Amino acid sequence: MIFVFVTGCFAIWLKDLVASTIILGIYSLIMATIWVVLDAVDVAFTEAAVGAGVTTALLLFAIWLTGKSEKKVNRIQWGAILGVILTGSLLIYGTIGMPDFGDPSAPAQIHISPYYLQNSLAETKAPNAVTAVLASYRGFDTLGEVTVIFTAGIGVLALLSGFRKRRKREKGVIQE
Amino acid sequence: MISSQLPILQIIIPLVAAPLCILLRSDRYSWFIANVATISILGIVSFLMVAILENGPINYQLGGWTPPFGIEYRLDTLNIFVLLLISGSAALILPFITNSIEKEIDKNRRHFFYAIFLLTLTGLMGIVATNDIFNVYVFLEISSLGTYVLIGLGKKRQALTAAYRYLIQGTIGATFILIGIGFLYSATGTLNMADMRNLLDPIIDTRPVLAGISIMTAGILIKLALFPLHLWLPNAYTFAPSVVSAFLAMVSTKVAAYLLIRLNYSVFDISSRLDNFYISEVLIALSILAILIGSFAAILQKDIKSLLAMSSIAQIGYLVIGISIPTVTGLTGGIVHIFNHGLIKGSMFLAIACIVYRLGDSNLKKLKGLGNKMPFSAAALVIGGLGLVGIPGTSGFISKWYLVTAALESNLWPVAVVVLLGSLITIVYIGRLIEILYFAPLDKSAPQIKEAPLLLHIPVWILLAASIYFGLHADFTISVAENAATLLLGIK
Amino acid sequence: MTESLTLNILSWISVITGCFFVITGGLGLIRLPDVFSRIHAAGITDTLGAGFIILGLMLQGGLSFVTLKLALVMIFIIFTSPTASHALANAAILGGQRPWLKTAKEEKKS
Amino acid sequence: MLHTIRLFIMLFGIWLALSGHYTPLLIIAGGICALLCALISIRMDFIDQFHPFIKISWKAPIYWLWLTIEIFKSGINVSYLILHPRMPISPCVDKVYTKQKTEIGLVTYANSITLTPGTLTTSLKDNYFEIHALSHTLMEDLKSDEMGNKVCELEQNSRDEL
Amino acid sequence: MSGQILILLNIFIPFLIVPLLFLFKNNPNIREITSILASIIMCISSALVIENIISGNHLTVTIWEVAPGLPINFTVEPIGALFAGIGSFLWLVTTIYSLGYMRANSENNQTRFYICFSIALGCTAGIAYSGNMFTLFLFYEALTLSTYPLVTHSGTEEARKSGRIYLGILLSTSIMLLLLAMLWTWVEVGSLNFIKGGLLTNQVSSTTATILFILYIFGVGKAAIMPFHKWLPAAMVAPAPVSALLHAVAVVKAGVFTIIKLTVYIFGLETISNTASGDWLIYVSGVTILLAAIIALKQDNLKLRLAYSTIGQLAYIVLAAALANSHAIAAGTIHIAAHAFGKITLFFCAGAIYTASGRTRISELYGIGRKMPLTMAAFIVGALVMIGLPPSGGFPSKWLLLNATFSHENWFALAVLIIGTLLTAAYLIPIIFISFQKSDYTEKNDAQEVSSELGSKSFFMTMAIIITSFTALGLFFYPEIAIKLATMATGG
Amino acid sequence: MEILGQFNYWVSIALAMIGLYTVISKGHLIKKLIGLSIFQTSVFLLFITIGKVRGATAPIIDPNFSSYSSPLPHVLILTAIVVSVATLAVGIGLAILIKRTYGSIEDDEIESIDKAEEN
Amino acid sequence: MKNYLILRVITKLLIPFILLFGLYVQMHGDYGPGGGFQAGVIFASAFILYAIVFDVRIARKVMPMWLLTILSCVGVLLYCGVGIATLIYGGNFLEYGVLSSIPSSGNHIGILIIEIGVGIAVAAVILLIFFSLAGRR
Amino acid sequence: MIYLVLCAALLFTIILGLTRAFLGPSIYDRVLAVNSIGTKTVLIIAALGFLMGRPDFTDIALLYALLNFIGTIAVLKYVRRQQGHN
Ligand code: NA
Ligand code: NA
Repeated sequence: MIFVFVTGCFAIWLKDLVASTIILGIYSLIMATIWVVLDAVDVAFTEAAVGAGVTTALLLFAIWLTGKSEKKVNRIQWGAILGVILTGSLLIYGTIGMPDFGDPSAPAQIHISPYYLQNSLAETKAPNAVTAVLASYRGFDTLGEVTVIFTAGIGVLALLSGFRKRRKREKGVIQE
Repeated sequence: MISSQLPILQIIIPLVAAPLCILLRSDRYSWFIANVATISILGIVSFLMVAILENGPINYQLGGWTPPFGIEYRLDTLNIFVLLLISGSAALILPFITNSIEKEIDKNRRHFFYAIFLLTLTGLMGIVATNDIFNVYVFLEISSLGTYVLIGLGKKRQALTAAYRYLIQGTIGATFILIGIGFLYSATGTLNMADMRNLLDPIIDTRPVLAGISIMTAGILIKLALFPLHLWLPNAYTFAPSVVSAFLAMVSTKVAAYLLIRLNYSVFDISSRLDNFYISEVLIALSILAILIGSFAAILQKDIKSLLAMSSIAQIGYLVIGISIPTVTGLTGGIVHIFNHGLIKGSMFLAIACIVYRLGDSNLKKLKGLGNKMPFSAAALVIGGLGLVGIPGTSGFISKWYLVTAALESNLWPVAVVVLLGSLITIVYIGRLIEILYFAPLDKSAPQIKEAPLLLHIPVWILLAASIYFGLHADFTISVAENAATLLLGIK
Repeated sequence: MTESLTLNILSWISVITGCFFVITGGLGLIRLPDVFSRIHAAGITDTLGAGFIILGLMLQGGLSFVTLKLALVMIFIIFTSPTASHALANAAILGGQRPWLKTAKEEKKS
Repeated sequence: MLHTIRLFIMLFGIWLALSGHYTPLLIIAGGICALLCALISIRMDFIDQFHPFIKISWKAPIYWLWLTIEIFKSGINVSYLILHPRMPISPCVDKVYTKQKTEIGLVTYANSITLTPGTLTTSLKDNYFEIHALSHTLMEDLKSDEMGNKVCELEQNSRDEL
Repeated sequence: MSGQILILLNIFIPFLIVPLLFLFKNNPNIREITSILASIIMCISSALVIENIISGNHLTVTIWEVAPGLPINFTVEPIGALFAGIGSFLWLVTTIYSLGYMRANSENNQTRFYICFSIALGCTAGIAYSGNMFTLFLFYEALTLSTYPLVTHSGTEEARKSGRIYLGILLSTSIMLLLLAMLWTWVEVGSLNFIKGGLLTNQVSSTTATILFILYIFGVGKAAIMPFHKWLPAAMVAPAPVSALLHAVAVVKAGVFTIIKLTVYIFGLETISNTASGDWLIYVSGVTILLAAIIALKQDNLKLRLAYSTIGQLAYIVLAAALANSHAIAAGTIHIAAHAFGKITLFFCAGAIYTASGRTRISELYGIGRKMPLTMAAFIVGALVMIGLPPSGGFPSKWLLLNATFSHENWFALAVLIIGTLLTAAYLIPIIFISFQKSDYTEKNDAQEVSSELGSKSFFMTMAIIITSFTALGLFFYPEIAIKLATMATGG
Repeated sequence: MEILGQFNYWVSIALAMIGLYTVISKGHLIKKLIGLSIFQTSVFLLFITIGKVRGATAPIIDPNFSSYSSPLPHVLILTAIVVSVATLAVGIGLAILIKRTYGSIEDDEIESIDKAEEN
Repeated sequence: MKNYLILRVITKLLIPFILLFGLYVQMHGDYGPGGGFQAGVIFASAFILYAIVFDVRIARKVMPMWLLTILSCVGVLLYCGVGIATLIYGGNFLEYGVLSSIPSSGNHIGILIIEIGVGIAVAAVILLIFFSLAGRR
Repeated sequence: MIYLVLCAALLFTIILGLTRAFLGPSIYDRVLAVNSIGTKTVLIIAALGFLMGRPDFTDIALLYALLNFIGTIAVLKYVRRQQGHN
C-alpha cells in the first residue's frame, strides 16, 4: 500500500511528463496487485487491460502532441492545499466510524451482497458473481457504462474531426 | 402493456436514437431522428405526468429484479416535473435550431452534435428518473461527458478551455459524489435510495454518514455551480454554441438542483433532523454570497452570454435558498424556480442565438441599437431580463414571491432582504442591457442586419409566452411543486 | 504421497532458485552503472527468475489448465522480454546514451 | 490459404487449452473466434511465408533445450558478476556477424542473444548485430558463433520443411 | 356583467391597441386616430364606471388566481373610479396635445412613444381598479417599466442618466420596500385584499403596523416622498406630453393613490390613528412640502420647477393620508383631481412655450406672455390651483385639508399648510410676472421664432390647454362628484 | 494488511488528497489529467476496501469456498474505471486541441493569451 | 530499417494471440475474471500495438474509421436491442429471463449477448479514440 | 508458505525496481524498471492466485504478460518519434 502512495506522489512530483506516465504505469501495476489481494480480480483484470496499454498509449500520444515537460512553478498554492486538507480531514473524520477493514459483519457485507452470492449462480448460470451482477442485476448500469464510453468516443471524434478547417478559421479570426 | 414500460422508454428512445444519428451520417436525417426522439419522450413524459398526478408515484424495476438488488426507477411528482422541463426544453429547442446549428457547427460534425445532444439528454433524464444512487453517478457522467463535448464544439477557441475546465471540475465533482456514495454504501450496504433512507434512519448521526453526506453535497454543488464552486460555468455558457448554452442554462444545473433536493429530502431526510445538520445553514450562506457576487459580477461583463452566465450563478443562489428552507413554501419556491428560471434563461439564450446568428458575436458593444435592427430578439431579451428581475407578471416573480415568503415564514429576514436586493442588482444589469439595446448612440459603421429567421424565434417566444403565462397563472406549476414539496417533506 | 512430496520439494527448490535470480536481477538493476548493463540484470529476472518461479508453480499446479496457462505466460515472456530489451537498448543508443565501459574508467584512473 | 488454416487450427487449439469449459456453445464460439482472428491476421497482412507460427520445425525443441542450458550457464555467470561485492564487470560493445538469410532466422538469433543473460543485441545492421555484453568472457562466448550456427541449422531445417 | 366588461375594457383597451399601433407605424394618421379612439372608449367607459359606482353598484372581476391566494382581481371603489376617470379623460386631452407636440418637434421613435404611452395608461387604469395589493403591484411595476422608455425617449446621455435614476429609484423602492411589506403582510395575514375598514385591523401589533407603514409609504416611490423624490425631476427630460400626463397625473397620482388605498383599505383609518403609526408621516410629508417648495424656488428650468412643485403637491395628499380621517381622505381625493388638472395645464403651457420658442428656462421667458396670452392665461389658472386659491379646483381640497388638520389638532400640519401655500405662490407668481414683462432679451435673439400664438399646426395643443384649464376651474364650482366619491370611500 | 483497521481507507484518502492537489494546483493540462486519474483510483481503492471480507476469496462461485468478498463494489468500480477512461480520453482530446489553437498547454499561459485577446 | 525487424516479427506473432485472448476473455467472462469491457480493451490493444509497431495509417486501413464508427453504434444498439427484445417478450427492460423458457438460461443468453455488445462497442470506441488522437500532426 | 516466501521475494524486487524507476536517471532506466516490475507483477499475481487457492487467476497474469509489452513498446516508440522530431 505504501508503494502505491509513494508511486503516486512520485508520478506527480516528476516534471518530465513521459517519466510521469511511466511511473503511472508502475502505479497501475501495483494497483492491480492490490486488487488481487483484495479479491477484486475483475477489477485487477480491467486495471491490467486499461492501465498497461491503453492509458499509457493515450497519454503518450497526448504528450507527444502537446509537449514534454511541465513548466516550473515554484509558488505553493495555499488555496489548493487548504481545499485538499479540508477534503482529506473530512474524509478521515468519516473513516473513523467506518467498519474495520475486512469486517464480515459490516453493513456492506450483510445487506445485499449475500443475496447475489447465494442466488447469482442459480439465477443467471454465471459462476462469476461480478459478471452476474454487472450484466444482469445491475445490467442497466452497464448499459450506462457503455453509453459513457460511446459518448466519449463520439465526442472525441466530433471534437477532432474537421479540426483542420477550424484551425484555419481560427487564425483568420485572430488576424482580424 | 406498453404503458407500463413508458418509464424506461423515455430513457431508451434517445439512447437508441443517438447511434442511429451516427449511422446515418447526415445532418438532416440526424436532425429528424433527434426530433422524433425528443418529441416522443415529451409525449411519454406528459402521459406519465398525468398518470402520476392522478395515481401517485410509479415504480419500475429494471431487469425485473426486486429493488435493493436490482436498479429501480421511481417517478413521483418532483422528478416528473423536472423530466417535463428537460424533455420539454429539448423538444422545444431541437425542431427550430437548424439555422443556428448551420451557422455555428461545421457540416461534417452536425450529426455528431445531434447524437451527443441525445446522449446528454439520456443522461439528464436518467439522473432524474432513477432511484438508485449509483445509477445517478453513471448517468451523471453520461450527461457530463456529453456536455463537455457540446461545449467544446463552440466556435471560438475559448470553448475548448471552457470545456476542459468544466471537465476537470465536473469530474472532481462527480468523484466527490462517488466518494459520498462509497461512504453511504459502506454504512448501509445498499444503493437504492428508498432502502437507504430507511437504513440511514438509525445511523444518521454516525461519522461516516455525515462525511458521506457532506462530500456528496459538495460534489453536487460543483455540478450545480453554487458559489464558490461555480468557476466552470461562466466560460462554459459563454463559449458553447448558442443553442447549447440555452439548453444547458435550461436544464443542466437544474438537474443538479433536483439531485440536491432528492438526496436531502428523500434520502437524508434533513427536514426531520434539522438539529443535527448544518447543511441548510451553509447552503443558505453560500447562496446569499452567490446572489450578491453573481449579480455584481454580471454588471461587469462585456459579453452578453457571460452576463447571463453570471446571472445564472446568482439565480442558482435563489434556487438553493428555496431548496434549503425545509418548509413547503421554501421547497415549492425552489422547485418552481427550477422550472421558471429554465424558461426565462432558455428564452434569453435562444434570443442570443438569434443575435449571434446575425451578428456572429455576442459582445455587448456590438449590440448597440439592436432594438431597431432586430426588434424581436431585443424585445425577447428585455422581457426575459424582466423575468430575471422578478417583475410581477413574469414567472420570475412567482418564484421570488415564494422564496421571500418562505424566508419570512422561517424568520430568515436577511435572506428575504438579500433575495430582494438581488433583484435590485439584477435591475442594474438588465437596465444596462436595455440601454444598450435601445438607447445607446448608434455605431454608424455597424453592419446593416436583419431580424433572425422566424424559425429561430419560435422557441424563444414560446418560452417567453410560457414564462409570462406561468407568471400570471402559476396554478399549475405551483400546485405541482407544492405537491412535490409535501411529498418530499412527508406531510400527508 | 511420496510423489507429491517429491513434487513439492522440487517446486520449492525451483521457486527458491527463481527467487534467487529475481533478487539478483533486482540488485543488478540498482547496482549496475548504466542502462545497458541494467538491461542485462532485468533480463536475468525475466528469463531465469520467471522461468524457475513459473516452473515451481507449474509443479504445484500439477496437470491442469493452470499449468497450461502458466506455460503460456512463460512463452510470452520468452518472446516479449528480449524484444522489449532489444527495443529499449536500441532506443537508448539512438537516444544518445553511451554505454559505460570499464576501460574508459580505468584509463581515467591511471 | 494453407497458412491460414494452419493458423486457424493453432488458434483453435490454444482456445481449447485456455477455455476449460467445453460446452457446445463455447466450442463453437471458439471456432468462430479463431476464425475471426485468422481473418484479421490476413487483413493485417501477416500471413506471409515468414509467419513464425507456421514455421515451427521439429528441430526447434532441441534448439530451445540447448538455449535453456546456455541461458542457465550464463545466468550463473552474470549473477556472480552482480553479486560480487566489487562487481567485476567489464562491459563491452562489439559486432557479431550474421549468416542468417531469412528474417525469422535473424530475429531468432537476435532474440536468443538477448535472452541469454549478459549479452544484448542493441541493433541490427546489414550483416552484423551490435552487441553489448556485460563482460569480455560473455562476448567471447558469443563470438565463437555456436549459437549462430545453431540458428542457421534451425533456419535451414524449417525452410526445407516448406 | 356589463360593469365587468366596462372594467376590462377600461384596463385592456390600451393594451389591445398596441399591436395596431405597431402595425401602423408607418402611417402616423391612422396610428394617432387609433390612439384617440381608444382614449375616447376609455373615457366613456370610465365615466360609466363612475356612474355605476355612484348609483351604488358593486363592480368586481376576478380574472384568475396567479398563485393560490393571489388572484388578479379588479374591484372598483369610489376613489379608484375617480382616479381612472381623471386618467382616461386626461389621456384623451393629452393625446390631442401630443398630436401637435410630437409633430411640431418632429420627435423620433413616435410609434414607441405612443405604444408606451398607451400601455402606461392601461396600467394606470389597472392600478385604479385593482382589488388587491397584488394586482395593484402588478400594474404599478408595469407602469414604471412602460414609462421608462418615455423618459429615456431621446436617447441622449442625459436622458439615459435620468432613465437610470428613474428606473433605479422606482424599482428599488418598490422591490425592496413595497414588495417586502406586501410579503410581510402576506405572511402575517395570508391575504392582500383591499378590505373596507382595513385588512390589517386587529391583525398585527402596533410595532409591526408602524414598520409596515414605513415600508409601504417609502415603498411607493411614485409618491415622491423625500428622500425618494429624485426620480421626478430626473424624469423631466422626457417630452412635454409625458411630463404632463405621466409625471403630473398618471404616475405620481398612481403613487399617492396607492398610498390612500393603503391607508384606507390595508391599514384602515382607525388602525392608523389608534396605533399612531401614521404620525411620523405627517412630519415627513410636511418637510417634503416645505423643502420641495424651497428647491422649486431655486429652479430656473421651468419643467424642473414644476416637477418640484409636483413633489410638494403630492406631499399634501400624503399628508392627508397621514392625518387619517375621513375629511383628510376626501381632501386628498379631491386634490388628486384638482392637482391633476392644474398641473397638466402648467405642463401643457411649458410644452407650448418650448414648441413655440424652444425655451425651457424661466429667465428666458420675458415677454412670452405678450406673445402667447392664451397660454399664459391658462398658466395662471394652473398656478391658482397649485396655490389653492379660488376660483380654482385647488381651493376645495386645501380647505378640506385645513379642516382635517384642525380635527386632528396637529399644529405642525397647519403651519406647513400655511407656509406651503405662501411658498407655492412665491415660486409660481414670479413666472407670470416675468412673462408679461417687456424685455430686450426676446427681441434681440429670437423674436422671429416666437409666433404670436401657437401656429395653426399647433391647434391641437391650444385646444388641449383650454380644455384642461377650464376643467380645473370647473372643479371649484362643481366639486360634488369628487366629494361624494371620497366620502363614499371613507364613510361607507 | 489486516493489522490496522482503517489503514486502507487512509491510504486511499492520502491518494485522493495528492491527486486532488495535483488537479487543482498544477498548470499543465495533461498533468492535471494524471492527477485526476490518481484521484479517481483512490476512490476505487476505497470501494474495493469496503467490499473486502477478511479470509474470503474472490466472488467467483466455487464449491471449494464458502466465504466471498462482496461483488457489488467490484461491479461499481468496473463502471467507474470505464468512466475514468472515458473522461481521460475526452480530456486528452480537448488538451490536444487546446495545444493546437493556443500553442500552449499551461493553464496560466492560456489565461494570459485569452486576456490579451480580450483587450 | 532493420531495427524494427525484431519488433515487427514478434508483433506479428503476438497479435493473433492477443486477439484470441481478448475473445477468450469475452466469452468466458461469466466463469472467470473479465468480460465485455476487458475483452474490448484487449482487442483494441492488439490494434494499438499494430499501429505503434507498423504505422497508424496502415492500422487505419486495416480497421477503417467508418467501420469503427459503425461498430461502436452496433455495440450500443446490440445492448439496447436485447433490452427491447425483452420488452417485446413481455418482460421489463433487460429482464433476460423472458428470453428463454427457463429464466436462468434466459439470463445466461442475455448476459452473453450484452457482453458481446459491450465488447464490440468498447473495442471500437477505444480504437476510435486512439486513431483520432494518433492520426493528428 | 512457499508462496509467502515467493511473494516476499517479489515484493522486495519490486521495491528495488521502484527505486530504479525513481532514481532514473534516464527515461530508459524508467522504462526498464516498468518492464521489470511488470514481469514481477505477472509472477506475483500468479503466486497470489496459488496463495489464495484460486489458481485460475493466472488469466490476469497472462494478460499482463501480453499487455506489459504494449506499454513498453509504446513508450519506446514515443521516445523515438520525439528524437525523430527534434
Ligand atoms: Na466478468
Ligand atoms: Na541478455
